Amino acid sequence: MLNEIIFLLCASLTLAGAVAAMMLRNLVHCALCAAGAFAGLAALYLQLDAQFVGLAQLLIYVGAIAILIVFTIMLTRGDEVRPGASIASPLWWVGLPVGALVLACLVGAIMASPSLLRLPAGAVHAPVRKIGEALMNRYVMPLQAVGLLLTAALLGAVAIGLREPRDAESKTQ
Amino acid sequence: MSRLDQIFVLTGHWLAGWAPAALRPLASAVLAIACIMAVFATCFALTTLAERKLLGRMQNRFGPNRVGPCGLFQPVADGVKMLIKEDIVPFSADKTLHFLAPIVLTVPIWLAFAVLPFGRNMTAIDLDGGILFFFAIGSASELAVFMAGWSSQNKYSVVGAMRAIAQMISYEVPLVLSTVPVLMLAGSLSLNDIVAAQGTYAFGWLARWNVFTPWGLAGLFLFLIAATAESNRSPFDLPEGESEIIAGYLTEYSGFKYALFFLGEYVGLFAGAGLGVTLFLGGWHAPVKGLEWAPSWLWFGVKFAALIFLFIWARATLPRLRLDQLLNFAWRFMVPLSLVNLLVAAAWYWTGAWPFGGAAPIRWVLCAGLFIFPYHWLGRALRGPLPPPRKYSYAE
Amino acid sequence: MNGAGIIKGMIETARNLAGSYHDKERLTTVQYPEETLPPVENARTIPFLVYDGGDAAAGLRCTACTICEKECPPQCIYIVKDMAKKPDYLGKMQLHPKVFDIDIAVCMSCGICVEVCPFDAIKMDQVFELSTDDRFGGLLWGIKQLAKPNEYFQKLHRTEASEIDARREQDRRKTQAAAAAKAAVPAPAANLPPPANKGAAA
Amino acid sequence: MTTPLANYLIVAALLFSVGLAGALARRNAVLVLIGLELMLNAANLNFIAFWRFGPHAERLAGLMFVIFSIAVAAAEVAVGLALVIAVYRHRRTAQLDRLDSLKG
Repeated sequence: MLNEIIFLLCASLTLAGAVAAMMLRNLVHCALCAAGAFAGLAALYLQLDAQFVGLAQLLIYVGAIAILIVFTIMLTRGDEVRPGASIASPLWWVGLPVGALVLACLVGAIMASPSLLRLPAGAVHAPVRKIGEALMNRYVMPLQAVGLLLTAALLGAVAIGLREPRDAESKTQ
Repeated sequence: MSRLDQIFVLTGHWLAGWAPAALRPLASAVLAIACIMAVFATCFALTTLAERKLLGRMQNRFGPNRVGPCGLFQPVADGVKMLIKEDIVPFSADKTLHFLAPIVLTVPIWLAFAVLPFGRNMTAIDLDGGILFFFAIGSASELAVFMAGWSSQNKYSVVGAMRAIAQMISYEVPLVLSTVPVLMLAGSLSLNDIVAAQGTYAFGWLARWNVFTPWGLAGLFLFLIAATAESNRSPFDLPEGESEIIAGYLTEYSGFKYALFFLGEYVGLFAGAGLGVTLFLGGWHAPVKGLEWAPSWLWFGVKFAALIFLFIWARATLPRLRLDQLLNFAWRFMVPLSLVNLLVAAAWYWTGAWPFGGAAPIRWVLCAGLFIFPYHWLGRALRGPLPPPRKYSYAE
Repeated sequence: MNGAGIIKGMIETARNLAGSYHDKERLTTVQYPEETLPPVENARTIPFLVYDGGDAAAGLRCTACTICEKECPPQCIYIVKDMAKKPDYLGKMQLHPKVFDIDIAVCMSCGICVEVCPFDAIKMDQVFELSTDDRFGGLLWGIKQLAKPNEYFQKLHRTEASEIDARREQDRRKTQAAAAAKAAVPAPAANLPPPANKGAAA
Repeated sequence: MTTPLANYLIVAALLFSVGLAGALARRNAVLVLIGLELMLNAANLNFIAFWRFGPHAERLAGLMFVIFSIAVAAAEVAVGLALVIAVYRHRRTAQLDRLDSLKG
């Protein structure tokens, strides 16, 4: 009972945040609502006994990605949507049906499989130590790859975001 | 000894025992929450007073000494003043966010206390990933600061918020990195395990606190500097630099909301100090063997107070940094040094297995040297070449 | 070594912290209501009226000449003359004020009244705790509040008061000597009577 | 634990469709990125739910996938937002429908 209430709360926070993030006019509001959706997802993970992942989600999504998005929004101001102008892309009428179609397919598939209505077997314990050991043994190659990817992404982001030299800038303008 | 040591735990059990069996976990949770909030709110009140008195004395003035004996009721007077002030919301402000920001800032910071071990068996929730929880919860404050600054629709607020976020993100890296050696050597993310790992004695009398190792000492200072910056305190208080940007993201806040921000700042500082005590200063363990008779929570309190004193002392002494100095310091000094500290911790770990006796001092010196050289050269590089002698054109 | 300056600074503040508790010299703050700084001789706030002797009504030096009233830039002085004359310190019959009011809310402490007074009757006071809850009556001072004895003047502006007292004593002696010479032309000058304001002359 | 697996899957499906519809329908590049993030998160929720309800929870496969997915998402956002800023610097806009030229 309590569990279901918590699930409903987290799920509604997540979905409301996601819908608001995609619908609101003000970009900063969108970013903050997305942060709310990420936090709700973290709560869902925690409710599913995935403590490490839930906390990592909170740390990375709310603490880093949301901030990054907010920073980008602040840095790309100046082309605010004029009041009255559309916030949707010209092809929005394609996007919505596609979304609805995907939703229908997924929900149909979920509803069609009765085995998915089952309850979990028992308590699951995923201590940090076990996760660490798994990362260092079985998943060590993916871990290295992710490390490489993050380094590359860091360098790439810096290289892209770096202000170009003066002459190059004047040439492009 | 154990009776006094466990007095809060036993009292808590006894009080929760009055509740019906079904509600007992809830009752003990509420008790723990009430205790933590009461203790740290009192601590907040006393710290504001102690800070002002100490700042005064360190600058050769009296601090507040008018309200009550020795100014002891000054926090009450301040609180009453804050509460009865008019709560002004700017006309063009984003009302919802303006209202939400102090709440979003304050609530997670209180949550961070849930995982700190305040004494033997005195952890509210012994989370498996306690320190991860601590940092995850703490990361919400950056968004809150942004909300406060942006919703005020005031350029000083936005500038202050942007400064604060840049600073908090930059210093979060060394903050987390400086704790990693501790986690590595304790082999756990749980704060209880980390405290337990510091509970034995070296040479039969000296506690094995992390601060007594080279990487622990360096880590403590890196951690304290990063925590100071993280909680926007002097000398890193330039998000609120009055002389440049009024009060930063607090400009448009008054009354109770301002008090909440103020509270959040101090409680964040307490959480940082508590974590510092837990990670580096042995948590609630006594420093030497003969002193275990004192209750564990008292040891925690003493170390906690010492760290708070250190923060106040630094605030009284050091002038505010410039923004570029601040960020250079974070990225060109703190981050490399905390990475070096990881290496030092690894070296310490490997030299721990040295076979010959009397290796401890050699090991210490070796690891300290491993840290000191990068420290020296990074500091040199940060300082850059000396500026040329100043030329006076008009003052001959 | 990096950070040496920080440690030096920290030691300095720690010394201040310890020093401020045993070395009172370090604390420059004067805790005002309990302790006050000794008044500076040249300090001035609002004017007061000087009187000689023990009785304010009899010894008031003011002769209601109204020069100060006319000169006062913010015009905060209000004088009504009392036509009944009485002798001044030289025995000369002079007018004296029936009403002498100063609106101390308006007074701007310029001291022009003091400069223009030919009788040394109005001088600058050093009181400053003048706040009151009655902003009309409480800030309009009459003779009762304004009149202060010469001893008080002596205490405030020692140098100036002594000069003035010496001059007045000299004047008085001169007048008395002249009067005595006139009155007792046949008889030689007798012993002078003791000066009226002995304390002031000291 | 009384909530059945299907509930989590439906939440994830809703989240995915919201993200997809948003990514397709909004003009602003940052919001498209947010939509992508929501879709990734929906997939993560599925992984966690299947891990939790699956028969071999002790093998941690679902958890591991989510951990790597979060790391990859962080990298993606960093590069994506840097791209948005770079584009904005050239074209003074982050509205995707106005970025219709191949020339820089």
